[in-house]
Amino acid sequence: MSTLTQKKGIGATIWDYLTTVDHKKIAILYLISGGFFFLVGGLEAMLIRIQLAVPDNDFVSAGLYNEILTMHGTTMIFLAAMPLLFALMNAVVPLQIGARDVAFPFLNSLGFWLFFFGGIFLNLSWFLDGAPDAGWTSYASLALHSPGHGVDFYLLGLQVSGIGTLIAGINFLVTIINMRAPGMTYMRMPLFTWTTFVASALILFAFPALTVGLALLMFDRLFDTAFFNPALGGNTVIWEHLFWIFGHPEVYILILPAFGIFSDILPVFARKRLFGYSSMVFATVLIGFLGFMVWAHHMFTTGLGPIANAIFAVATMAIAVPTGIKIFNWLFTIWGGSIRFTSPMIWSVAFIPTFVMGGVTGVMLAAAAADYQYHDTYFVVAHFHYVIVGGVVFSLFAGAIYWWPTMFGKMLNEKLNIVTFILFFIGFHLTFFIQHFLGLMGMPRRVFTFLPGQGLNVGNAISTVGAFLMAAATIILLYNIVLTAIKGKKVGMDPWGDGRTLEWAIPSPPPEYNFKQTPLVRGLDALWIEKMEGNKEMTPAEPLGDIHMPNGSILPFIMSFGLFVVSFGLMYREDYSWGLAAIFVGFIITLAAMFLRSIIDDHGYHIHKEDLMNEDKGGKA
Amino acid sequence: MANVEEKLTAENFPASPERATLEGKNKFTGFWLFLGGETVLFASLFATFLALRESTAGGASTQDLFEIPLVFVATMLLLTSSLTSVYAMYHMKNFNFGKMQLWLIITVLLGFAFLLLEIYEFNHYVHEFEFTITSSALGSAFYTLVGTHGLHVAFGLLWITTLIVRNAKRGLSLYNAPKYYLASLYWHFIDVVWVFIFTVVYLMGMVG
Amino acid sequence: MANNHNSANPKVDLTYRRKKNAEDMKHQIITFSMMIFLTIIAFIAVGYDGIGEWFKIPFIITLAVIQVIFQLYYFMHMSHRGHEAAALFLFSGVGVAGLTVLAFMTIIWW
Amino acid sequence: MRKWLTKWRLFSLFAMLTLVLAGCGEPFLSTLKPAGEVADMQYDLMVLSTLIMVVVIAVVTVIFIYVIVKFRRREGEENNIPVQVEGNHKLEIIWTVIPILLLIVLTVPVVSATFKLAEVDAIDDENRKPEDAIVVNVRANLYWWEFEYPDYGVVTSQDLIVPTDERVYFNLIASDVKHSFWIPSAGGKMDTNTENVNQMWLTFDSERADQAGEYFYGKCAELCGPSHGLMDFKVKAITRDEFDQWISDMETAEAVASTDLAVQGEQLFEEKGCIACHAISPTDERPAAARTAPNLATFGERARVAGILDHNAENVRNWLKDPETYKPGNKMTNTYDTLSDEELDALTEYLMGLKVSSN
Ligand code: HEA
Ligand code: HEA
Ligand code: HEC
Ligand code: CUA
Ligand SMILES: [Cu+2]
Repeated sequence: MSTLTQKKGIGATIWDYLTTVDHKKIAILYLISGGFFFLVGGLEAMLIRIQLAVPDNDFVSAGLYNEILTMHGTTMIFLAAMPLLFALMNAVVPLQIGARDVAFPFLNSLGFWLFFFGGIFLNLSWFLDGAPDAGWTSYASLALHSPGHGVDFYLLGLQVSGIGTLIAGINFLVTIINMRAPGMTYMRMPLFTWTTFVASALILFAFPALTVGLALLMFDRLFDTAFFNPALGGNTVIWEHLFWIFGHPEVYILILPAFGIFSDILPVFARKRLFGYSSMVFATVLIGFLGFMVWAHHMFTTGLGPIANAIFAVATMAIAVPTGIKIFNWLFTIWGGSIRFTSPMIWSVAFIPTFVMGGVTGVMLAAAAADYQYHDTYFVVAHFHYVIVGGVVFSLFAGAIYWWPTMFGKMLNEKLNIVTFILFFIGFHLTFFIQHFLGLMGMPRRVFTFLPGQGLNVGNAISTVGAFLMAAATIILLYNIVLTAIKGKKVGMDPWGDGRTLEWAIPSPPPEYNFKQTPLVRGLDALWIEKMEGNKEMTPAEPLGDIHMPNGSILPFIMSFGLFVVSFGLMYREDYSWGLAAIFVGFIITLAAMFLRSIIDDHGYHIHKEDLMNEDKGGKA
Repeated sequence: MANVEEKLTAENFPASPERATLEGKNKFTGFWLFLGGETVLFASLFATFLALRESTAGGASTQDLFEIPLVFVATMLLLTSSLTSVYAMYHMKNFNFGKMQLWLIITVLLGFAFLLLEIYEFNHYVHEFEFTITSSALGSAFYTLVGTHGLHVAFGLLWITTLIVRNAKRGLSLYNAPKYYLASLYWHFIDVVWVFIFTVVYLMGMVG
Repeated sequence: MANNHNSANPKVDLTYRRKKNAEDMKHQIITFSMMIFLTIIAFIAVGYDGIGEWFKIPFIITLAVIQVIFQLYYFMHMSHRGHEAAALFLFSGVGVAGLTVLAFMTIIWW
Repeated sequence: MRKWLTKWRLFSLFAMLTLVLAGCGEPFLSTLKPAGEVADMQYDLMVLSTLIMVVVIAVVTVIFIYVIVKFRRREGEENNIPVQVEGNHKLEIIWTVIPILLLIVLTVPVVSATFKLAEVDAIDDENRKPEDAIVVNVRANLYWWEFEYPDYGVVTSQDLIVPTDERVYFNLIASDVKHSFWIPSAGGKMDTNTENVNQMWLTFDSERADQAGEYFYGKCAELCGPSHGLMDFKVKAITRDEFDQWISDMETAEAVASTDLAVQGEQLFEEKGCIACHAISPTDERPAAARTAPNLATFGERARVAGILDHNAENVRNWLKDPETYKPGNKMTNTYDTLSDEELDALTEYLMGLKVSSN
């Protein structure tokens, strides 16, 4: 069954990926599509910055600018950052807890394909009726007012990919609850697993609010309901609440796994265990918990009244405390350590002060009375790029480089990694630091141009220059990836040398069954413990035996495709005669695939003990 | 699991068949989590309804529309169907496949009756009061909330029916026991939601 | 991995379990009657004109909550072992749900 | 690597200082040049919070630099295994408690300011006298602003006129999609929702208004469509006496076309249907829903054409010829027949003559 070593034709490889339910391959699918969308979103960012480089610019038109801006935010958040995190989670979390796969391999694949088709659907808007143009927040009054089908693409695309995200979230939760190896108690889980767990819980409770919000807005646009139509008693503030009840937890869905990645990398390259492990876990849970009680800080100027504003202001500020705990724990993790500055480590340490700068502006924004000035200005834009780029994107760079061997069995070129870092880091601060001041100096966000004579020219020009540096950095990374794919050397087990957690206890990349024998975990940093006791590998928790594996299936792809068709049907229901038909056909495709799934028994297959023994040295009985 | 295929008898049938295999356990946990998510989904719809419950735009109000007898009958149907599905699970634990199927069929029939009643009700509102999903914000919120519940009922019926038919010939196993169990959990959850619907939407709507 | 066989002596096990299941079922029926009873009270309370709104609404909502607890703990067995994760996540969901409803009832007033 | 990092930090600090010293933005636009009680309050909060944040950043940065310099792996330390410290309760308590204290320092003024800024009861007070507490109804539209003075039955648009050194109260609403009403130097900001009236107040300090120049700039701060970025308005803060004078001018104003060309323009204004949307009397008594375009009674005295273009005949002409180029998606485009050059001249002449001021 050693399919990994076999050479396959291109068709067979594609089919393999279309039908795979293996978490490691799904991770690669997420990485590729998330990476692609990151480039698209980045390209859109570049267009934004070019347009804003000088006052009164007409590089893009006003309407087009709004489309670019909306698609930039939406793509980056939903189609780039989250899927890229999912890529790392899929690649690493099952390994970190010593599992052979996720709890629901089939659903894992379904989650991916739903995300994928949702993302494609959203981006097809560029070629069909124009992209959505109401901002990534798609506030109801403007979204209802927006002509054409742009906003419908947003609503349906996010609905489909949102279901995928929800499925992925549940899958990770169950995996972590039920599939941990013997001895892997909750308080021995690596922090990336912990943060995945909490982020998944946030997904579980936040996405339904988005689902409902999107559905209501879709009904209003496509079926003339009156949720947000004041003339019939509707109320657009409901959308704002629903969006932010989802939207605020969403930003923690992004940042918590990022925190987890850094918490895993820092100890490895400082060769020192994570300082204050239990308070790190506690802080993670607390951030997740508080994350649900602060959403109205995005609505300070909506007119909720001083009582609501004051409560939400105080609740928001409270989040600084657990986050601070994390920051100091990281600092004290590397304090007294023996730090090796590999590129993942450089990204990780650079993250600390950068994120603090973004976080503290968050607390400034939380000061409700002062936020009346900041709100909807470039100060906010600066805040969230500091936390998102300086936190999430840095973590993605760090994590991708760190786990590249786990995913592909090769190391990226360190020199090029460092060039990427330098360019990106400088570019990043150049772009966004100045935006704080632009905001304070009176520049609203989401403007397609600004007028000369308002003191905003220099700042914007600097900001644009910075963006080009980030683009250059990204291109070097792409070059690095290609180079590595062609020329990179294969690596063995524990390529960084100081691995502490279970993903480094098996070959990189791992065989399809991950662990020949489920490992026995004896404490936090399971591999490190064994290393310190002079053991080369983990003690197995079970005798070598047959390994049960799930079968691949094309059904997830088909189900998702069905919903893709439905989306077109819903949108074009009134424009084209085939619209209604598409709704039915799409639903039938999806339902038929679901039906097949439920009536065909799928017991999977087994990899036999003998084959495992033959594979190499063989396991211990 | 190797022992999924083993011949099952009442003796070796486990006490909690739904959680006897790892797959079963995963499904069980996953489904409960899903219900946690559904709670938020319905809460968002309830909250929207509550915010809009007086937005009649000059059309029919909840007091004009709702009548006690209809809601009462619907409630009784659904509550009873919850009990019948408990019976089904009782027989599952006793490894009595036939009775389990029977009680599930009764559950489906009750659920179906509920659904018919709901369709009648909506039809009534539309024709007697010109109260539609587009006539006012209240209408949108009402039909969306109650309709989403109705869709859940419909999906539940489809699910349970599929299970009944698919497994009719081959009996109970550790492979399908979790599926039955989840379907019954789902059915109870639908009932839980209904309890809030009849209280918050109908009864509160009648009070004013 | 997980072992399916619960006891060394299946026969004894079986009679014991049958009895326990039957007892469980009895509780379920009691629960059910309680639920029907609560429902009827709620309907009567609403139909009866003598009491004010200020009382009726909290009252029927309390009844609903009690009834739902019955459903969760008896019909859905949430009191049984192995439901820790289920309870944690369900109640977290209920927490978010409560916050949402509270917000929509208080800060959307116009 | 590390050296370079510290250098970068120095550089950014330096850059920040230069920026601060270079004067932060223009006094008519910048929140850092507050020009009234509200803006002052908010500015003070901004300064206080910035100070706290600078302290936080400084502490983190100092520890950070120390750590990455001191504990880097040097040559010969390849096999060094540092002590595996689990944690330290004392330290953990310190970095939990100190942030809490810092936040309390911040919370108290924030909460008090939040309530202070919400003191708008005066608006609906039955005994309110317009002399002490003036109310302006702001109505935001795609992409123009209407300002109604309900106490005087006067309507104007694009240019907001307010008295200095007293509280000015605002009722805010939008007629189409959500916008947001923001005068950075006077204080911000409140959304104009589509379903309800929001209320706020501002004050304009006379001295600092003078320093700012003739006008403060106002902005729309909520994405509202293609021309959101161009939905500017101007605020003219004048003394109470001047204000009263202006009001009385407005109350009695009547549009008179003085030159022949202007008379011609006046006629065209009716023939071409402009009058259907644009009122030319400040005492427009139609309901808000009927007022679908800026009131032009004071057009000749405006600071800008359509909120953005310099106010001169050339621009008025351009605007009338093709509004779409200047404000994409605006609601005037294509609502009237193409105008010939002569017609444009006449209309321009007429419009530029629309004034109310008596002096
Ligand atoms: C990863 C994403 C991410 C993260 C982690 C955060 C983190 C935080 N955010 Fe941010 N935020 C966004 C993404 C994020 N945000 C986005 C995308 C928007 C805009 C959405 C839109 O409108 O489009 C936004 C907008 C936004 C607003 C609304 C602004 C407005 O529109 O008017 C507010 C207001 O309160 C806010 C606050 C905060 C706070 C208090 C934190 C805190 O969690 C930060 C906590 C961290 C620290 C404070 C630093 C470390 C702490 C210490 C070193 C301890 C000592 C510190 C103190 C005592 C202060 N954010
Ligand atoms: C994960 C989230 C994320 C990320 C990573 C980014 C990354 C960037 N963002 Fe963005 N941004 C948002 C989320 C994000 N942003 C959101 C949510 C909004 C609000 C939207 C709204 O208001 O609705 C926003 C808004 C926003 C604005 C404000 C627009 C406005 O209000 O008018 C600006 C302006 O400078 C900006 C800039 C940038 C830049 C320069 C980057 C850079 O870091 C990007 C760096 C990446 C690259 C430069 C990639 C380079 C790509 C190539 C070189 C292409 C090569 C091509 C091929 C091979 C095909 N972003
Ligand atoms: C459908 C209604 C409509 C008609 C008809 C119309 N306009 Fe307008 N006009 C508007 C709107 C709306 C605006 C505001 C545009 C904006 O700023 O986005 C405007 C703006 C203007 C402005 C700039 C206003 C200012 O305050 O700076 C002038 C001048 C003007 N119109 C003149 C005219 C003339 C002259 C005509 C007739 C030839 C005309 N309008 C016909 C709707 C109309
Ligand atoms: Cu009006 Cu933006
Ligand atoms: Cu937030």
